[in-house]
Amino acid sequence: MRRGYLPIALILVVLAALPLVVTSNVILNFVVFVLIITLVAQGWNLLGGTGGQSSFGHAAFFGTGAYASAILQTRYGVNAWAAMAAGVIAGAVVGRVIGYLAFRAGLRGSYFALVTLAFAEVLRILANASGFTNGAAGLLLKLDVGFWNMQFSSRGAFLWLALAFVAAGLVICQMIANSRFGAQLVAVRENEEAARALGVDVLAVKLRAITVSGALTAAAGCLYLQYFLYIDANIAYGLWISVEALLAPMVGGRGLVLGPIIGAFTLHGLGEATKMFTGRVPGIDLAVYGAVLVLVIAFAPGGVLGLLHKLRRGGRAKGTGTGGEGA
Amino acid sequence: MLEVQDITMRFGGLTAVGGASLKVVPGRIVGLIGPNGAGKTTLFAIIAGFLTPTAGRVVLEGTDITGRPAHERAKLGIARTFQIVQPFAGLNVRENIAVGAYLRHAGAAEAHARAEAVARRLGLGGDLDKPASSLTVAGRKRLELARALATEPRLLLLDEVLAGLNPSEIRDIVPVIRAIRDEGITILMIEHVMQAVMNLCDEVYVLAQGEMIAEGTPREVCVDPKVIEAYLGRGAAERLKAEGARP
Amino acid sequence: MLNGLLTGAVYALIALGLTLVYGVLHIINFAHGALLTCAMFAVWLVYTAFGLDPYLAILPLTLVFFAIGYGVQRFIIGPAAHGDDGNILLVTLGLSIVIENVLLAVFQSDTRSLSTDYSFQVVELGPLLISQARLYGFAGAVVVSALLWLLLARTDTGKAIRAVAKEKLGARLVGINVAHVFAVTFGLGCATLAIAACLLMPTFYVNPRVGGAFVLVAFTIVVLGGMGSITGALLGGLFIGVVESLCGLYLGESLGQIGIFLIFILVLLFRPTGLFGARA
Amino acid sequence: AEPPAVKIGVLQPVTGALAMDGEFGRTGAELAIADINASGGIKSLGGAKIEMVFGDARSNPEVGVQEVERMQSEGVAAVVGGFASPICLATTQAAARYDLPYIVDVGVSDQIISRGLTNTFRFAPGFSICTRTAIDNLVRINNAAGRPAKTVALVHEDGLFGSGLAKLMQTELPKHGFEILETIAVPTPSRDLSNVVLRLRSLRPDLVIPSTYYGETVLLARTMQQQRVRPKAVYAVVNGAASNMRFVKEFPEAAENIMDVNHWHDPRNPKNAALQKRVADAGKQWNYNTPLNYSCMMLLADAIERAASADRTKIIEVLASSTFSDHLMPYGPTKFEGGQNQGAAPVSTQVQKSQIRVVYPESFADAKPIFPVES
Amino acid sequence: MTGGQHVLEVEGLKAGYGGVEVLRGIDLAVGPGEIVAVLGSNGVGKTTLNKVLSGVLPARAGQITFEGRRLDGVDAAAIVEAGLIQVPEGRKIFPNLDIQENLELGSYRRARKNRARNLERVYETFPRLRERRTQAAGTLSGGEQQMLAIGRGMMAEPRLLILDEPSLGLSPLLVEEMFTLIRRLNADGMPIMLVEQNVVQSLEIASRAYIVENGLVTMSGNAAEIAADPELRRAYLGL
Ligand SMILES: Nc1ncnc2c1ncn2[C@@H]1O[C@H](COP(=O)(O)OP(=O)(O)OP(=O)(O)O)[C@@H](O)[C@H]1O
Ligand SMILES: Nc1ncnc2c1ncn2[C@@H]1O[C@H](COP(=O)(O)OP(=O)(O)OP(=O)(O)O)[C@@H](O)[C@H]1O
Ligand SMILES: CC(C)C[C@H](N)C(=O)O
Ligand SMILES: [Mg+2]
Ligand SMILES: [Mg+2]
Repeated sequence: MRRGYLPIALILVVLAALPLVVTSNVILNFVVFVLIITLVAQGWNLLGGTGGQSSFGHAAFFGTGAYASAILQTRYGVNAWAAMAAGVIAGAVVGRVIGYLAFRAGLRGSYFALVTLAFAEVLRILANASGFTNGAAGLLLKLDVGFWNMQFSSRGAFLWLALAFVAAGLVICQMIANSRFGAQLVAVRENEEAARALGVDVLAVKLRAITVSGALTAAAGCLYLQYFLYIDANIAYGLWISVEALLAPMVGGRGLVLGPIIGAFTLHGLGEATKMFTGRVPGIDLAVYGAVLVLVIAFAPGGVLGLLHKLRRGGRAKGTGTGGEGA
Repeated sequence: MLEVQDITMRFGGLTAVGGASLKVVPGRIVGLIGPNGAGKTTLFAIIAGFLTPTAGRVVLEGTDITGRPAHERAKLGIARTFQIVQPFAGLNVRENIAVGAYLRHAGAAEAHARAEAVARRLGLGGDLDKPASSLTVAGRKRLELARALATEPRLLLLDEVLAGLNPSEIRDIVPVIRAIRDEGITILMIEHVMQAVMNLCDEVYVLAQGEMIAEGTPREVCVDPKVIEAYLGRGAAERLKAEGARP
Repeated sequence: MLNGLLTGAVYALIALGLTLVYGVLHIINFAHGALLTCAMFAVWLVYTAFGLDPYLAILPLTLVFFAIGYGVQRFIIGPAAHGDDGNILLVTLGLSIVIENVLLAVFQSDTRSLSTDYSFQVVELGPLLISQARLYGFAGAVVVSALLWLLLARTDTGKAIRAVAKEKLGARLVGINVAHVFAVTFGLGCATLAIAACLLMPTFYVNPRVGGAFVLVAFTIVVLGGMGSITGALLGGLFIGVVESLCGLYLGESLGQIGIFLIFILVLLFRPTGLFGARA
Repeated sequence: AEPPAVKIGVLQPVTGALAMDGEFGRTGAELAIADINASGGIKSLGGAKIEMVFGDARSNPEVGVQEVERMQSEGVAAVVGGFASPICLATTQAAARYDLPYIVDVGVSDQIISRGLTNTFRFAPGFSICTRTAIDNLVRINNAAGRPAKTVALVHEDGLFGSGLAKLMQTELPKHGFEILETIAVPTPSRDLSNVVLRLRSLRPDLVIPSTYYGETVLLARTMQQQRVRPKAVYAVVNGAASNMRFVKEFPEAAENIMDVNHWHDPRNPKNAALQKRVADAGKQWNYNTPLNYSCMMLLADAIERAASADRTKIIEVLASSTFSDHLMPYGPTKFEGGQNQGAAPVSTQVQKSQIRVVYPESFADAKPIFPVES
Repeated sequence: MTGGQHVLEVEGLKAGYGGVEVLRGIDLAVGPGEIVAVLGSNGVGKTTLNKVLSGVLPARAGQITFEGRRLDGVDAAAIVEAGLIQVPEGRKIFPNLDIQENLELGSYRRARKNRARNLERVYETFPRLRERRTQAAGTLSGGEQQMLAIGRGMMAEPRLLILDEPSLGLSPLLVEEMFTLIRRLNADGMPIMLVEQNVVQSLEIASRAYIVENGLVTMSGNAAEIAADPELRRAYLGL
């Protein structure tokens, strides 16, 4: 069963062709950034969307990936690619540790969300204060373009790199979705008690999910570092990235493999679009953006993918909402 | 097969189960009946590993499994259904059952094939692609049973799976349960539908206020005055006697 | 220590509204901080425009913010979210972006504060100088929690609020208008924010992003206190206030923030339903 | 025909956490462009007007980079602004890909100019100049008053500037006979500083050195007033509020006599008074960012004028050798070395009778320092 | 029964979920003082009918008249106010509230004045509930929850009580008591619409019955007659 790979391939081909047809660095830069966000969001989606363990602290993984890679490069002269691999592993480890503590204590729902947030905040404060991470001054990578340094003179090349990671993320997530692990993860999301009764080792499943999730998100942190060459505690461990991480899948379609990428492009596309209206008064464009976001949710409650799905089936019968009625 | 020894379960000050014991012989269908709030569901939760008893032991085929987590017990072959059904509401029927099937089949294709087979057997074949949340109460009960069965258990704990079915539907499902037993799966069932208990069970335990007040064949138990007083009531006892008189 | 209690009281006040909304809507209300900012601007505005003293503004602003909250939930969040928790989160996030940036557009980005004659007054307690405004804040928090607690425990509306949190269909079947109850809850949440803003403004400042400073800590309090628990929020607020103050003392103000989060993590790891966790 | 306008990118964070500062900066740049155009544009280009391409960095580096890309695509000849160090670090590098000249206004991190980016010029003093000046000025002022201050408490924001400053002060001040009683880092935003003030009350330092942003300074000053903590001087360094008129107006009592080492305009330059009036007339606030960005824009216009071209390499060349002196700041003529304007330095200001006065160095001062403050 | 005297009258009622039409034109009526049993296999739409009657699911066509007043399209709160009270399938009690609070909310919109009296009446009917007055409803056993759900319905002094499978999960003794209770409530003049799987006992106490199949009423009439119908005995009693 090769379920779900066709749309993935289509999207990847379109994005990969972009640098060949588009010369505008505005667009390429935009796409690179959105791809990085997509990768963060993919990490979140596996745990929060598929597994139902909504984290509010994915910055912990993003930042760990970025910091680990940056420290290895600046302090120990490690090659960028190797540093990235280490960053990804560090993200996975932090994921596992946080997961072990939180899940073993049986934290769920908002309790879990806020504990992850607390972990991210602790890491942020530590990174901001510790000499090892160069404190508040942050870490700056030497600008030294070259393949071995994972720095590219063309935006297009970096786009391909980021795309390769997103592609890997998509394939991993799709493989999980089609597997036993995926089914068990969804079961845990839907009803832990029932899952346990069916022999699902709930703790183990959650731990696996948070580990992979941490690794994916950490990879995004490494990409961010390689692209902007600078991180500090507020960038790497800041609340903003935790919010980006959950926003994209929720707008795109929670728990769906394509949710993060669709959501990230929708959100940031909207952001760019509203900027075009910008009057002289600062804030108006963002206010419009916020309002549009609310409208999008009002009209696409199941995320963009949910809406597409509904439109495709649309016409057959008008649905009668039974809003709010629990099952 | 299963031995429950002197189980006590307290919730705060309330003793839900107080020193109850029972024994399930392999290959049998054993009934567990008793008034509402007697502690039957609580006892099931203890056997399946969802609650840790305040005192007592659960022994499966000679090994003490009291401290084992629920998922390990499932692996060992204990499957339970929930009285208040617990479907994976966001998934369809096929996916619901597949979660159970995955316990012994790692591959997606096999697990799904297995799930479909179980579904058909329980009359859910036509609902495979329906979301579980759209099933009726009876449909959900069947789904509970299907999921449990998909784990290929050796001991099946059924908590009121017949509740909510009308007599003819009960008549339809009774042979299914019997067939499950005939495959070699031992069954322990909680049930208030007495016709079914009479029809199905080889042996019945009666729990009242957390204690076992009677055990024996269905027929013996039904005439036990203690049981009539605590559980059956005069009317039901009469009815059963009347029905029992018929072949 | 004492100081921590006084600060904690204000946190508690902000957390109260949050815990209420959180307990019923089960969701992290991202707009809470933005609404607090709104309320603080309102206090500033009525003071500078009409010279209305912040303490006198409590009553009118509470009513106004109840109405605002009611309307926001009834006509924006409710319809837009379709009853889905994830969507509520997104809608409140969208709202917070709107509110913050509209405030930015209207009031511009600079920080404003107001200075009343009692802003600097203190009560002398031996060697201690205790700010009067902060004492009022403390009293306010205690009174508001008591009132809210009574409301939830004793009135039908309060019971309806709690009922709706867990069983919507059942609620509709006893004749509870779920959308209305949600809106009332949200309105109450906003009303407590208005009170918090009135009690804060004599000693604090306001700019379009100021609410953000309190939100995170309010969330930790809500969770520590047990979601939806009024007494939990009050005690949690005081507890966090003290923790913050002690950690600030020993670790320094900046690193001291770690204390809050570490305590938070530790408490949850050992008592997953929160420090003052209500019934499971 | 009208010669084609020269487009200049102005990058400021006017939304998000740094919105207040971004707005100050934007005002300055806009006024400068208005003045340049009103006085006939770039004469060597036949009176070409300057057209502003504004970019809101939204207080974060990623958006800043995206805005620089947009500016590039719109064909700007140079970029002015940045404000915060993280934004400057990311955006100067993005601009460097296109050899796009970039004049940094504030961005204090020394890393901004130490990376060898040839397109990057910082007009204002960076971290090391600011801190060195702060220490020098303090020592001099204290010596001049007969060394009344011996003990010091540092209260600093926990970011790049505050933490760096604190570290430096801890090694430098003792060499000059000061004793540091306590170093307190505070987060931005802080909700409450009474703990800090209580600590100060029990330590009784001669000097309190706060290096914090606006909100925290407001809290600190208010709480100190309330708790009756009255040190011999409050000697702020690159403080967000101590040289901000709104603060002085809203809390005249708490603000009185606070000193600050900060970017500030040259009070002796009459153009400033005029500019300040225009800002006030427009209903806007005045802060150091305003004259600073005004000056940066003027510096750039001068470079374009002299290059007689909107060509980037030429502008960069000319900027590198610029000796521009027609600015509003208390600096000499510009002299860039490795991208840093060597003539730039902060000055010491003090709030006196609800006015912000420059009190040191004498060459720019319009008042004498009140030190120590009588209490 | 003749038209005008009906407490509840349903004509041509259609409703469903999404693309599926579950009720395809239901006609039925409940007269004053009646117990009307609504029977049918699983999934034919009995619960759906109740949801529409209570206003929690919109009707797509047809009319509902309750005590002379049109109730289709009216919101759930107004229906409760009118006195049409449902004890839903699956109990739907408030798990986080204690027993007493659950009962009190039963009179949220109706009969609030008589709350104390009605509370006493419920406790008398179900002494078990009195014992556990302050236990959180969510921790009650299945049967205890069912008692609570009925008690909550009684608190509103229904003008018509709809019971959706009230005997579900009750011990035979309690089922017996339940039917006795239904009869007693009815004896006080309360009309009751009873949806049940327990066909035998339902028909014993009902005055009339409807058989629903496939979203339509396929048989209706006097309970005794229906009970004797061979077709029905085969289909629903398994005899
Ligand atoms: N978590 C709990 N906390 C407090 N009391 C509990 C809890 N769980 C169960 N009980 C109580 O324990 C007793 C036994 O409950 P249990 O669910 O086992 O009964 P049961 O025999 O299955 O009844 P039924 O036939 O009605 O389902 C009940 O009185 C119930 O209220
Ligand atoms: N929320 C829902 N969404 C979609 N379909 C639903 C939903 N609820 C019920 N259905 C479908 O509507 C049909 C009728 O269901 P309903 O619950 O009314 O049956 P019922 O007669 O009450 O059955 P039971 O005796 O099992 O309670 C069923 O086929 C069911 O699958
Ligand atoms: C002290 C502040 C004005 C420094 C500024 N935030 C920067 O990083 O450049
Ligand atoms: Mg039970
Ligand atoms: Mg039903």
